[in-house]
Amino acid sequence: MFIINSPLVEKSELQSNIFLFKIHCPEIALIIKPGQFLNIRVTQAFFPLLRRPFSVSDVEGEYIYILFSIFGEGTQILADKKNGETIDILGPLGKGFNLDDDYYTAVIVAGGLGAAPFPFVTRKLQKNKEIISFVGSRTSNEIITYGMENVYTASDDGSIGFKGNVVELLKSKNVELINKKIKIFGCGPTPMLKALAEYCINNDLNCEISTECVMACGFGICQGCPIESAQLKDRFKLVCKDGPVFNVKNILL
Amino acid sequence: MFIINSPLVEKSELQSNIFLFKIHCPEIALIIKPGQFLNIRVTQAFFPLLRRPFSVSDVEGEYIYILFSIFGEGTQILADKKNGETIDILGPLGKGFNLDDDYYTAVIVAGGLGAAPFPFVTRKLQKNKEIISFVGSRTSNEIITYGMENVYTASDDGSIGFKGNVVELLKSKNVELINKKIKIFGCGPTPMLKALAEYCINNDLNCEISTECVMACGFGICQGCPIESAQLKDRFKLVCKDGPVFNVKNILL
Amino acid sequence: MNKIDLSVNIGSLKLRNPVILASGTVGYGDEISEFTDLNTIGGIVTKSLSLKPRKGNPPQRIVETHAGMLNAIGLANVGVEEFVKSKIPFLNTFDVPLICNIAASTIEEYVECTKILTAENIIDAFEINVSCPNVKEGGLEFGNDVKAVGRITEKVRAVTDKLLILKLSPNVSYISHFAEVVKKEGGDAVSAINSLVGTAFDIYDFKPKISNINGGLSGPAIKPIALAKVLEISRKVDIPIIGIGGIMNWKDVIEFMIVGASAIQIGTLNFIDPAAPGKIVKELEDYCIQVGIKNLSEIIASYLIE
Amino acid sequence: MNKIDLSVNIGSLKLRNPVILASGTVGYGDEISEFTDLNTIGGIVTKSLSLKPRKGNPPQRIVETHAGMLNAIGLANVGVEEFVKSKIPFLNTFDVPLICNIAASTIEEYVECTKILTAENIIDAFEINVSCPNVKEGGLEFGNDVKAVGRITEKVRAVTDKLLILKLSPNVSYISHFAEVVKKEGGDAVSAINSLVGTAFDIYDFKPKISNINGGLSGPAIKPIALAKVLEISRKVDIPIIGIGGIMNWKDVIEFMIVGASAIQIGTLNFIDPAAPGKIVKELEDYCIQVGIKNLSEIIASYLIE
Ligand SMILES: Cc1cc2nc3c(=O)[nH]c(=O)nc-3n(C[C@H](O)[C@H](O)[C@H](O)COP(=O)(O)OP(=O)(O)OC[C@H]3O[C@@H](n4cnc5c(N)ncnc54)[C@H](O)[C@@H]3O)c2cc1C
Ligand SMILES: Cc1cc2nc3c(=O)[nH]c(=O)nc-3n(C[C@H](O)[C@H](O)[C@H](O)COP(=O)(O)OP(=O)(O)OC[C@H]3O[C@@H](n4cnc5c(N)ncnc54)[C@H](O)[C@@H]3O)c2cc1C
Ligand SMILES: Cc1cc2nc3c(=O)[nH]c(=O)nc-3n(C[C@H](O)[C@H](O)[C@H](O)COP(=O)(O)O)c2cc1C
Ligand SMILES: Cc1cc2nc3c(=O)[nH]c(=O)nc-3n(C[C@H](O)[C@H](O)[C@H](O)COP(=O)(O)O)c2cc1C
Ligand code: FES
Ligand code: FES
Repeated sequence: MFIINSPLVEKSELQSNIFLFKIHCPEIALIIKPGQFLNIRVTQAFFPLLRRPFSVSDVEGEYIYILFSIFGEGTQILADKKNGETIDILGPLGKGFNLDDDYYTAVIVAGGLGAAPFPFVTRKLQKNKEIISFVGSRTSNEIITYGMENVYTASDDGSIGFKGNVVELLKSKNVELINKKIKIFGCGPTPMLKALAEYCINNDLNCEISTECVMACGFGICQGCPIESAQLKDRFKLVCKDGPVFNVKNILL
Repeated sequence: MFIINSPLVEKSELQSNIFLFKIHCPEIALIIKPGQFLNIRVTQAFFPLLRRPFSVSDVEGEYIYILFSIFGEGTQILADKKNGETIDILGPLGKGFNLDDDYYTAVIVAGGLGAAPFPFVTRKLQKNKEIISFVGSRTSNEIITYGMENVYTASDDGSIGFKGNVVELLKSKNVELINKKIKIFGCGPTPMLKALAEYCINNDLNCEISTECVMACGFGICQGCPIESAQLKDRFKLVCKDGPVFNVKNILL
Repeated sequence: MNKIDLSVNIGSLKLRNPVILASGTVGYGDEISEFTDLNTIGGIVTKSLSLKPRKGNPPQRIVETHAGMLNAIGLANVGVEEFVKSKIPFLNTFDVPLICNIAASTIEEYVECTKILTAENIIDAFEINVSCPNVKEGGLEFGNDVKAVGRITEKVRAVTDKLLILKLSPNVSYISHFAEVVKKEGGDAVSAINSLVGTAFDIYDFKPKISNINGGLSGPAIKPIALAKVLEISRKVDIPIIGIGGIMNWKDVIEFMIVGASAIQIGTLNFIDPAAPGKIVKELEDYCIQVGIKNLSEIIASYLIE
Repeated sequence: MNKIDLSVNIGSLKLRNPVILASGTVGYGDEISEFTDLNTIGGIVTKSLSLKPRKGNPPQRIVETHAGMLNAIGLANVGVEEFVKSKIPFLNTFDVPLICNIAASTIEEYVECTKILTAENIIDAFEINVSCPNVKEGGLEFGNDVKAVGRITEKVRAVTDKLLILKLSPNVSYISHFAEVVKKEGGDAVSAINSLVGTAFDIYDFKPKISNINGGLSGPAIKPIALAKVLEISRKVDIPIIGIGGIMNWKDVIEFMIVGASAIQIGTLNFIDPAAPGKIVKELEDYCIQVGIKNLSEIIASYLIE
């Protein structure tokens, strides 16, 4: 874990309200794994007070990327940063995706901003695995396919791709997947993750999801981010330390 | 009184840590008088919470000027504004200098940032009065003579002009002033104003000073800015409403 | 567009909307009326009055803190007589419920002030300030003592038929005990909260930053505390509550109403944006449209707690 | 350069400097030790322990507020037994005063925990938490009741010779009454303050943002309140005080010491900058040089009040 002030070297707005930041941060770039995250202090004043967690979206040499949208005050301040300004990063944090499992086809399931960690996942898997990506959102202009491969889309309003949510899209492709040795990697809003987890457990599919929780510290000292364990009834797991990525069999959403 | 978002049209750093902002604000420019002030909200977030008071430094047509230095968080945020950004101004506030009195020579006495209101005073008096300006500071590079006329300087360390404070400088020029019909206009840190007031009262000199006080509202609703009245023992005057400019005979510092 | 009804009741007093200006943060209405049309807001509470004029504390009276401010004005005010003579005529030019706030050093003084002012028709309600943190006599001596608050309520109740509101101190463990006694002694409503006791010191001269040493903390910093106090009263005592503490926008107003406030007061915000109260009234209407309610009063104490 | 002495005493316990890490904000020291060298700070207070492990409250446990945060962790902890087995060995690798914080639901449980832990040589002091706002039993039931605090002090005192610190609730009118009783019953010091009761609600679903409804407010928002509480104790009771509440930098540390704190604890700041405690220690030295004092302890209770 490091706390580093790293320069923003390239800021781009991928699409309306979707920002991609390229940050020069060799210390973290060299060791961070897909699915891990960073806790960013958007201002040195104490307003807002707490850091904001962001998945590492991609890594290229000494550079790390984050992908985010303006949601509230913290992300607004972040989006206002200019090239050359430094970003106060605490990371790498948490446990990422286990990409090394025994499978041939990686199935990515991303809802909305849940697309954020998958460019890095895709980059890592590209050479060794087949990748199928399912990406969903409310409407067409919110679909994020940046850095992904072999993409099928879904939108709630049907303005692009499959009409419905991304888990329904996944289910509709069941026949195509049934004979493959797959592992599913999911990220998105909690209701989507719930539906995905249920589907995977019922169908005995190997699936890891990246969960979200309001955090104070991001590295295990505040106990602020509990998530119910499927096995242990007498204690919670911590999203920031034991996760954010969990096998769906190990947690209760 | 107005609350207006007005664009910063020209930002300059007059000298190290002395900023001059030219703001397009016709509503206030047309009515504000020398010695009146503005209460500026440096951010729409509530950090810092309160507005910050600044003297109107000058007025040119539809433009108003403020002159300030970075002191704490509020002035730091203000100094970081860029041309084109708007500034949230509440004003004009308070009672300014009475320039219309019966005198021939205006004697300006400014300590440090107390120089701020005098470019506007000078502009207004230029045509009708003789002006002599005494300007003091700790050291040479903190002397502000911007927009002033006929300037004598003093510095605590003697690095420029008279060695000593500006009130001592004024006293040293007593012989030159003694036969003139003068009115003194003072602004600066409270210890300097105290010395000035004492000197003027003892020598029966007509003198108005612009005082400072921590303010919450700046327009009379919080009662946060009391100053002892020389006449009324049972109540305070308010710096923001009854001042910030007072005749030295009317207050006790 | 459907007509939205923003009106709320505090006991027998009907307000056109829940947005009231808080005592000590709008003087007697003069200056703020240049920014917010008093005819559009729910009510105004005037600066705490004492029987005789009070000079208040010497400077420095104000310190800014993180997301808050400390004040130790010390109840500087013109006194009851001058208020009637010079302030009431101005307030009379507006169509706005007038709540007169009274602060005193003795129970007798509370009674005396109320007696005199109750004769003024324009006054709709009294808000009895038993919780000023910045005075040596009265203030928290009363506000933190449940028996004293009971006695003050009883004695003041005896001399006025107008709506009687007690403004409670947050510097107590269980504010609902105080609301309980107010109800029992015939008070009509409570205001919660006044500012919290706080201080700040200069690290180079070792002196308090405000002359009174302690001041009252107000502003967004205290909002979570104020909300918890209002909720506590709402869950324990059946009495109308006026919510106060760190309200900075319409969302905060809604949050206070959800936890139990029938109306709210805006304090510190007036210093930063004296036009805000008027804007907030409009935004409350937008909220009602957005969530599909016709009467804003429906959300009072609408909290869902398992 | 002159050698500056940053050491301070809390009763019989000598700390190399006044910067202590607060309970519940550093777990058992593992993670924070990656950022702040525990061998350089004044002390560490471990997460509140109860006799048996506690699961704590379900999510959501955290809400950010203006310049503050609410938490309702609900004293999730590993329990005394596991602490001794797996946490003490790690802490033993550092040269840092270890203050063990205990929270319980009954007086007997406080006594039992203390009894077990007092056998551990590495523990230098106990901090008895009678002020957790986030649990149904114990917590503020005790912390807001001066008799209960007295009884707990007395009973725990009877079973340990180690330094005994009571961590006081700020949710009371006069915190000095509590410090008084701690002193009377043989307590060695008090910590002030724990977090303040607060809440936050969602304005669209009408539910509390944290599952426990109320949470504890911490962070810079509460600093003025904490300072006033420390000052109150310092002026009224002759007992060492550990100041806590919203400390964000070295200036805040000095301010707390000026109003009477012999040492201080850093809480919420650890979440934002876990390297800060180490930096602050260095900056305290700079302050001493700047103002020309050799022993930082000179500034304890150096407030100048007329
Ligand atoms: C492990 C993890 C990875 C994330 N990765 C990304 C990412 O790659 N891209 C992206 O756009 N967003 C991501 N998020 C969500 C992101 O952290 C929030 O959008 C952000 O914190 C919002 O801050 P704000 O100040 O704009 O919003 P506000 O609403 O003002 O924030 C208020 C508080 O709520 C918290 N909060 C708000 N939304 C969320 C959320 N969804 N999850 C957790 N806490 C939240 C904030 O951290 C803050 O404490 C991630 C969240 C987590 C937990
Ligand atoms: C009537 C009036 C006119 C002024 N005109 C000018 C001017 O033209 N140019 C200029 O540079 N400065 C001027 N000042 C001082 C200026 O307001 C302060 O420098 C500024 O408020 C500092 O804010 P900050 O956030 O940078 O400092 P901080 O120290 O962070 O401010 C903390 C608090 O203290 C208050 N404060 C700090 N210094 C002063 C001060 N000297 N007077 C009053 N309140 C203070 C702030 O307003 C704020 O509430 C004037 C002050 C007054 C009262
Ligand atoms: C400068 C100032 C003066 C105040 N004066 C009074 C007063 O005279 N009487 C009173 O009952 N409350 C007074 N208050 C308290 C406010 O009415 C209000 O209860 C408190 O500020 C909390 O609300 P806020 O956070 O919205 O400001 C004062 C508050 C401030 C900031
Ligand atoms: C997330 C969190 C957990 C806490 N847990 C405990 C605890 O277990 N025991 C305790 O005595 N205090 C606990 N506290 C209170 C802190 O020790 C401290 O008293 C309080 O946060 C005020 O200090 P701060 O403003 O510096 O955070 C906790 C505070 C926070 C924010
Ligand atoms: S966010 Fe602090 S422990 Fe997980
Ligand atoms: S600053 Fe509010 S009355 Fe003067």
